[in-house]
Amino acid sequence: MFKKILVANRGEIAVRVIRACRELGILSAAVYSDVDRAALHVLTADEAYSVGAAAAAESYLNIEKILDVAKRCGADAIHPGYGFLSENAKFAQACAGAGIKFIGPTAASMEKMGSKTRARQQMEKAGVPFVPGTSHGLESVQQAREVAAKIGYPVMLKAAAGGGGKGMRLVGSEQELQSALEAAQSEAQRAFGDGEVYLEKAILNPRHIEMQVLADEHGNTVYLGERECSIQRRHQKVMEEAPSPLVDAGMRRHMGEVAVRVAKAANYNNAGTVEFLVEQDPVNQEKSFYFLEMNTRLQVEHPVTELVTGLDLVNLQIRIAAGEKLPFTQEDILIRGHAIECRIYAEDADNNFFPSPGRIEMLLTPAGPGIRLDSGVYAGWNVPIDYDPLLAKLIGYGQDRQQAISRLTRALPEYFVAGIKTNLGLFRRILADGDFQSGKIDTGYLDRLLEAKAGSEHVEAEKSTAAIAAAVFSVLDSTSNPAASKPGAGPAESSWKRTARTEGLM
Amino acid sequence: MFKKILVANRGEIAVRVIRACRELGILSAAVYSDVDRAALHVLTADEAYSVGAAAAAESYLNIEKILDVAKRCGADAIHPGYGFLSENAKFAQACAGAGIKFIGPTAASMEKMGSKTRARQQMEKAGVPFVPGTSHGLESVQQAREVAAKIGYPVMLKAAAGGGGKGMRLVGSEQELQSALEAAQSEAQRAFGDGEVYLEKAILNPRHIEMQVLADEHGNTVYLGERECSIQRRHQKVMEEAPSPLVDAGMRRHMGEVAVRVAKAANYNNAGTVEFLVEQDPVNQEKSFYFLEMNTRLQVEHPVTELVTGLDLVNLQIRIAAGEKLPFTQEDILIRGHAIECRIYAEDADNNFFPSPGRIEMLLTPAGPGIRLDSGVYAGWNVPIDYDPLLAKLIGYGQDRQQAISRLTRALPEYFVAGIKTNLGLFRRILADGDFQSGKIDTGYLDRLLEAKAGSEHVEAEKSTAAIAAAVFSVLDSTSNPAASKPGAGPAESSWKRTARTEGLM
Amino acid sequence: MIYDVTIDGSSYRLDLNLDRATGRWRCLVGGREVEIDAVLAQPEVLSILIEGKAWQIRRERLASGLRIWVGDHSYGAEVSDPRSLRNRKVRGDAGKGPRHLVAPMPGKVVRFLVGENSPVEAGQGVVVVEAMKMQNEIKSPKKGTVLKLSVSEGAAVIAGDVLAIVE
Amino acid sequence: MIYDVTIDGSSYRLDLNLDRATGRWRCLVGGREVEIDAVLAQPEVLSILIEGKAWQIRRERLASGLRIWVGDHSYGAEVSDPRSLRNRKVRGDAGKGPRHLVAPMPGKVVRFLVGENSPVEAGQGVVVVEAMKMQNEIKSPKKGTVLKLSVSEGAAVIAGDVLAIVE
Repeated sequence: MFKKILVANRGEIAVRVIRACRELGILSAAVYSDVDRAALHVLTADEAYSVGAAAAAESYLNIEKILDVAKRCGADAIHPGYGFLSENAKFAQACAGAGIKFIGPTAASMEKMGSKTRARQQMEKAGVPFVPGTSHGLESVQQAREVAAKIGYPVMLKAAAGGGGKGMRLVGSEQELQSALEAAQSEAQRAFGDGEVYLEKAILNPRHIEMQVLADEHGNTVYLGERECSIQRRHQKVMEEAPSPLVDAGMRRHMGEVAVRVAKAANYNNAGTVEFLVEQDPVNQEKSFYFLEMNTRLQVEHPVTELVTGLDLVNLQIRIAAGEKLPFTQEDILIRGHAIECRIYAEDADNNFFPSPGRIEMLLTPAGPGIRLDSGVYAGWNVPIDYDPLLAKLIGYGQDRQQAISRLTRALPEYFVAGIKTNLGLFRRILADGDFQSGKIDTGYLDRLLEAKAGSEHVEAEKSTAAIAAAVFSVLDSTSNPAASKPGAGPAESSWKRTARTEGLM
Repeated sequence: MFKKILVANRGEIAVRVIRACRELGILSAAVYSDVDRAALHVLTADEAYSVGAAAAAESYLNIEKILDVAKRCGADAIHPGYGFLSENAKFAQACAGAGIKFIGPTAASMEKMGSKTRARQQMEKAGVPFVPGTSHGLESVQQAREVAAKIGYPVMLKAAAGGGGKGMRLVGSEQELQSALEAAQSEAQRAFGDGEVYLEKAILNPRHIEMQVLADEHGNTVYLGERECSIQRRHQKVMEEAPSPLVDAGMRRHMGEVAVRVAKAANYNNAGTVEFLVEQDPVNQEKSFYFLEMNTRLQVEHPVTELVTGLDLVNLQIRIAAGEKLPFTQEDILIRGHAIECRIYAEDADNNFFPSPGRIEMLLTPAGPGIRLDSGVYAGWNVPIDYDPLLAKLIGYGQDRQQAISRLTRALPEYFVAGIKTNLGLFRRILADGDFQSGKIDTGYLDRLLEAKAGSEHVEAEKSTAAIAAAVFSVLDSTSNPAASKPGAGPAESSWKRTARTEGLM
Repeated sequence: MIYDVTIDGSSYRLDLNLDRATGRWRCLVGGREVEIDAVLAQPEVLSILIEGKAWQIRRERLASGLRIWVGDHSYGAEVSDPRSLRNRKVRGDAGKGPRHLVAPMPGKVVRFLVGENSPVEAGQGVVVVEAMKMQNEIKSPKKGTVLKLSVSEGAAVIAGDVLAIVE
Repeated sequence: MIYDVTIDGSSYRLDLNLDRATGRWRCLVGGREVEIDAVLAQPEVLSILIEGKAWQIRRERLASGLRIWVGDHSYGAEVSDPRSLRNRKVRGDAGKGPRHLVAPMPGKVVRFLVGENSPVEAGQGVVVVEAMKMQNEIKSPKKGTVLKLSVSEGAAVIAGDVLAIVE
């Protein structure tokens, strides 16, 4: 087993990996940029090393600096988390070259899956269903017209190197095709340095369902069930669950077997996720699924799979990378209960979801039965503007989907973040929504919900209570010894109260 | 289903029940004594009512006041938690009389199990194995001598109404019998108002293993697996786990079936626990178990069963009391993984385990994969001297026992309580102990561990680190603007720093 | 002591008194007596009982003012004591006159979507600010003309910086 | 700046300086330079890096003095700046002279186990104090004679109250 693992990431996932290391008795080394010196992952690790300026390119994305730290501190493995360098085949290659184990698949597997067209070619060979279209970059408008005519409009143009909706265009008719293709190609060239664009049939508002796989280095590959990830905004997942309300045992087995075939086609090892688009025929309710892409890393939403399988994916990633065999077979894996994850972002859900960095003035966190919180922040932490806005993941587990929903609904009011805005209020709305509760979700669901006018949740009793409370706070502020001799009374006077008084607010 | 449940308890269990109510969409009403006005259960409930002075007899044990509140606020059910009125048959009777559902067994079942001798008589009829001895109170020293001679010394004298080690005497030989019997009888009379004492074979340092049962009001009774509760100090449980390292599938089934028989013999419904003493023959390793008593309420340690079964016992208690049928059969119940609970007490483990009430100045709580925290306190709360010292329960879940241990070991340093003493350090010691790790525990285990000299865990690196840190704190204290412009820097100056400076500490 | 409190636009007049010796409160809302009890659990966390109902109330102080949190709902609050000499802010009537587009968070100005003196529709994007790996379009609050672009592309801005003026 | 620090009885002399402009620390322990970096994460929580090792240190202030927590281990700490005029407390030599038995926590005196002028062994129970539903025996720290029982049975006591004196 490894002696020391360098965690090449930050935020909640770095904390998650550090915890897994500690549980395995492995030392953990954190890296941090200038603005992250006091970040939670630095406070949690056994060792911590500076890797430079705030801009990710100069720190968390800087292969040379990170490898240099790994060598200096004597790490024998690197866990990349998700994002940053986690899907960078060059980094995986560089680790191998430095004799440091990269905890993830080989560079060769990553490359096979890194280009969407190359992945489609692999899948074609392996007989895996994917959305009808081309498996090579489009060579001309003429070729695009021919393919589109064959598969029928609407079609989707996609960048081979794509991600995050860039270089992507929905084309409704032949007239739009040429300008859409040119725009997609130039956007892809700008965003990825690669203008390759292919075409596939557009599936409108499909479900996005993905299958977790695990493969050891001895040829054993298993699937751990699916995750429903259809609740998205701007192609970014917001809420995920396992199992999917749509998938039954038969479909799970079928998708799982396809996912294992995908992994084997890529000689895949370690944890990976095969993403599918799923559409359900509105008439006969028949469900079809198509290979979309493979994510060659741990996913943000891995906890929902952990809760329903009882397994620890990061623990298993490390053990697989250390050469261990999978400690179970497909038959041993059992899905029990239901888990739902809320991604808590620092963003202002009431104001265009603008990012909301800044200092967390106060933090109260939920707990109790069925509640797991994977957080990367603490009270007093200054959330920097330089990285993605994920603060924490709140995961609810229950005996069934309904209990998972009610536990999250119970936990949300226990969660309180002061000083910056979060999207906590959005989850209350989703959890209370009838379509969500009956599992009627697809990738268009969240936009439709947000367009609908939010019901006035502000009941009169709460408003008059808020009025009384606001006045009570004022009375207590003006007391030098607030609620003296009362149990649980707070400390004498906080600094902002003094400030407030000076400013005439009281 | 009920509309409003009055929670006749305080501390973590009151919070636990309130959360269960909220998840079921049921309003919760808390009660509080004078010192508990700002307690967490009051902050968490939908409604809260004062029931009097700090002394439990005047508040939480006052049947009349509690029923009066229940009627006034329109509660249609009462959850008693554990302790206080939870096993009080008179209270259950009074609730029934007032037309308010008592969430627990009937008064008649409680009475059947309330006296240990009466329970033994029931078990005799039901053919349940119990420790050899008398099933009726001893009538004379002569009778005691005859029985003791027949079953062989050492024997144990026990109060029929007993609990907490009171009215209990270990007798090693006939010479000690008379004075021990007289002492036990008078102690039982003083403690319980009932001098009845019986005699059974003494099992030295047995294991204490209990079986959770659930019975609905339609004749369905199931068992949910066992809990190992052998780690005790002064007959008080400190750490529990599920499953027991000793119990295999066959023994579990056997004990479970006996427990169901016990419950049926008492016409039991709702959640209950059948306690067994288990001894293992040191030569042939054969295991025998004996009925000890039945606890007619929810147990403190119920979360370990919840984690390995995936069920919510409080939720099920409420649904059973509302007349629902059990939503599963014995065959549906599946034990997966391993869970261990640490009872976090306000006591000074380094100083005779003296209680340590007072104000919690700071509280940091653990989280992440496999960690559940059921807490009844918060930073700023003043832990009163009037009630038992349980602050919270930290529960670790893992794929297997080893992972549960390593997750707790990982979580303990994340947990920090300042201002009062706790027994957190004790768990580090137990979790690191070889005998504990290999499952060699019995009711004498913890005393033996505490007698052994604690190894010096204070390594030199930590001491010099502490020295540097102490000085760094002093430097930062003396800065009016500590670590200015540093990310995550704390607020300007806390009140105790001003105080400290005034007192010349800096 | 009289307090005038505004909660999300609704006004309440409260007469609130704490007897510090007994810890008892006396509370009139709009002249009607309401039975309350309140203690501070943590510096910004209040436990308040109003005629039996238990509420855990949290207060958040933002640059933009007070927010009172009731469970997971929050309300903008203004508290004023009528004896106070301080005048309440008079809110500008939205929609008329030149309006400032301000950065809602710190970030980097990526590009302007319209030029100076160009006409804009209400809701049309004027400038893109990048923060936390996201590109955020700051939109015009009204139909009109972009009078001025106040910062240059590539500039780092902090929350509240004026980005453009729309007339 | 020189600090003399005592950690659970071990003494350390530190020369510690913070350059407030750069946030850089200079630290000598017993004359040897040690590379450190430190920032306050929360008011009593310090993140300190010592030659690569990362530590999260928490400070607890008790009536009995400072405790420094390194993970889940805690250490009694005394910090003094030699330029300070304040003299350090001279510790009484344990074992000699009359000793006070004090209540380790608030509670109620249930009963005395020995009378005044009775002989006691070291470790023998002298008085039982009830708190948090538990009866706690306060034991004699030394062999000797109970000079005085300072409170009466049934009395409520607070932490630090003298219960008895043993000579």
